[in-house]
Amino acid sequence: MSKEFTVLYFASARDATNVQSEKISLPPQSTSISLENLTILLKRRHEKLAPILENSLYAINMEYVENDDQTILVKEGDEVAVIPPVSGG
Amino acid sequence: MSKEFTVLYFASARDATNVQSEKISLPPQSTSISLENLTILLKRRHEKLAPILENSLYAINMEYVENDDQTILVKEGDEVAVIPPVSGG
Amino acid sequence: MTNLNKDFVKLTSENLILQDIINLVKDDGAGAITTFNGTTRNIFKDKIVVRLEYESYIPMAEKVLLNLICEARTKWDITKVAIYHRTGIVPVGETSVIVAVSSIHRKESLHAVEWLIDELKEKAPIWKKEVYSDGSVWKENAENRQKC
Amino acid sequence: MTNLNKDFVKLTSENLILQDIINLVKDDGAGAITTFNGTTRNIFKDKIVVRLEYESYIPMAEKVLLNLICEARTKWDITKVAIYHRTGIVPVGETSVIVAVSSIHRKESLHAVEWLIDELKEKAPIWKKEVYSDGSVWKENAENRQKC
Repeated sequence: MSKEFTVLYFASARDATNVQSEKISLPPQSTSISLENLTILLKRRHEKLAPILENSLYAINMEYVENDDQTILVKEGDEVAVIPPVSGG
Repeated sequence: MSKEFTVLYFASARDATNVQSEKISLPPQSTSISLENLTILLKRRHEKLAPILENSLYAINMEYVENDDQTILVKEGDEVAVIPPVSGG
Repeated sequence: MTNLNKDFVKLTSENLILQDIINLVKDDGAGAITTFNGTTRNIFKDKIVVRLEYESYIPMAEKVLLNLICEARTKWDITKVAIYHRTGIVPVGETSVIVAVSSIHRKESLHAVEWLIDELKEKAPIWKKEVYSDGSVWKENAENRQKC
Repeated sequence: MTNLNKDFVKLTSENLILQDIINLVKDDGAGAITTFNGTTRNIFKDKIVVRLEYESYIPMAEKVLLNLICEARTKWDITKVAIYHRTGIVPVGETSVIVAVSSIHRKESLHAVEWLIDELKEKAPIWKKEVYSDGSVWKENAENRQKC
């Protein structure tokens, strides 16, 4: 059985993907995926998501991460959220 | 009939004079009194008021005045208030 | 005392109800309302306060507060303002003062409320007597307008 | 979500009642309560807003807000804090967010409220959609946390 992580989409990201969340398998034989490769993967799955990802942040397990931090890896069971520019208040 | 003005006392000033307000006659033949002379007059009328006046402001007709402003005169019909340090809020 | 249905100022012996005062400043065009509530504390420098008594030179206080609102309007773009202050006996835990300001953008009402309560404490002819179990004292605000 | 009965954070689809939130932060030892209320405006850049819809990543939003309160406590001596934010449809004129802080002295609650609403707007994973008569748009706060 493949190892999976979850991706959540909010606001404009959800409008672009038409899903609230999905489970995605890690690449075969790997136990993790870098943020850079995650972005490539998500753009391939959802064409309309590309421009939104340019301006979004990721949160992993409810913590913001820096998108260009190469030490961060998404692992099995992680919950990744695509966070478009926020507008609470 | 003598020309009068009114003096109002609040808070510690009222405690010192035991009156809320009083009418005071202008000195004979005068149509006004300076703040300096007013202070002398009030201290003479109310012994306990002296230390309170040291730290109080005057308001004339509901406007603060600078106690050392020699151009200001209290005239007939004026309402003078002794304003001890305020503590609203 | 009200000024053009935009500024509401009152010294009153009645209990202050925050929601009533919010309703005065509410405005569909204003996205922000900031309120400051001063309530009586039960302790002052280790002395137990039994109750507070507020006294005011009411007509002058209302005039001073309306003038402060007028000055605040020169500093910030604010929509409606209400300042209510209680007089007479205020039991511990009850509200002695409420300042409420509405504005289109939030910074305006936040800054105006802070400025208004600071100025009120410095300039409004209102006095507070703290009554303890063993006596009482007329307080002085640190912000007091200094005698020149 | 509550932390030791001092911090109250909630994302909710229910109407926000200011007095209920004041009651959460009220404390006999605290002389000051400052509140900020964000309400939906009827106009945005000349377009008539029919309604707003808020969406949130609720568990993360509540976590972010509790962390912000924790950070605020390192900056100011504050007593109790409540942050309530509405989700779902919010009609014009209704409250979308309330921040309420009590403190012994007034400056603390005034400054903490301003900082908390600023940080909420920058960091809380909450999104607002403005619905006009001719379409809708997801808003972006000017304070947005920048992508590095």
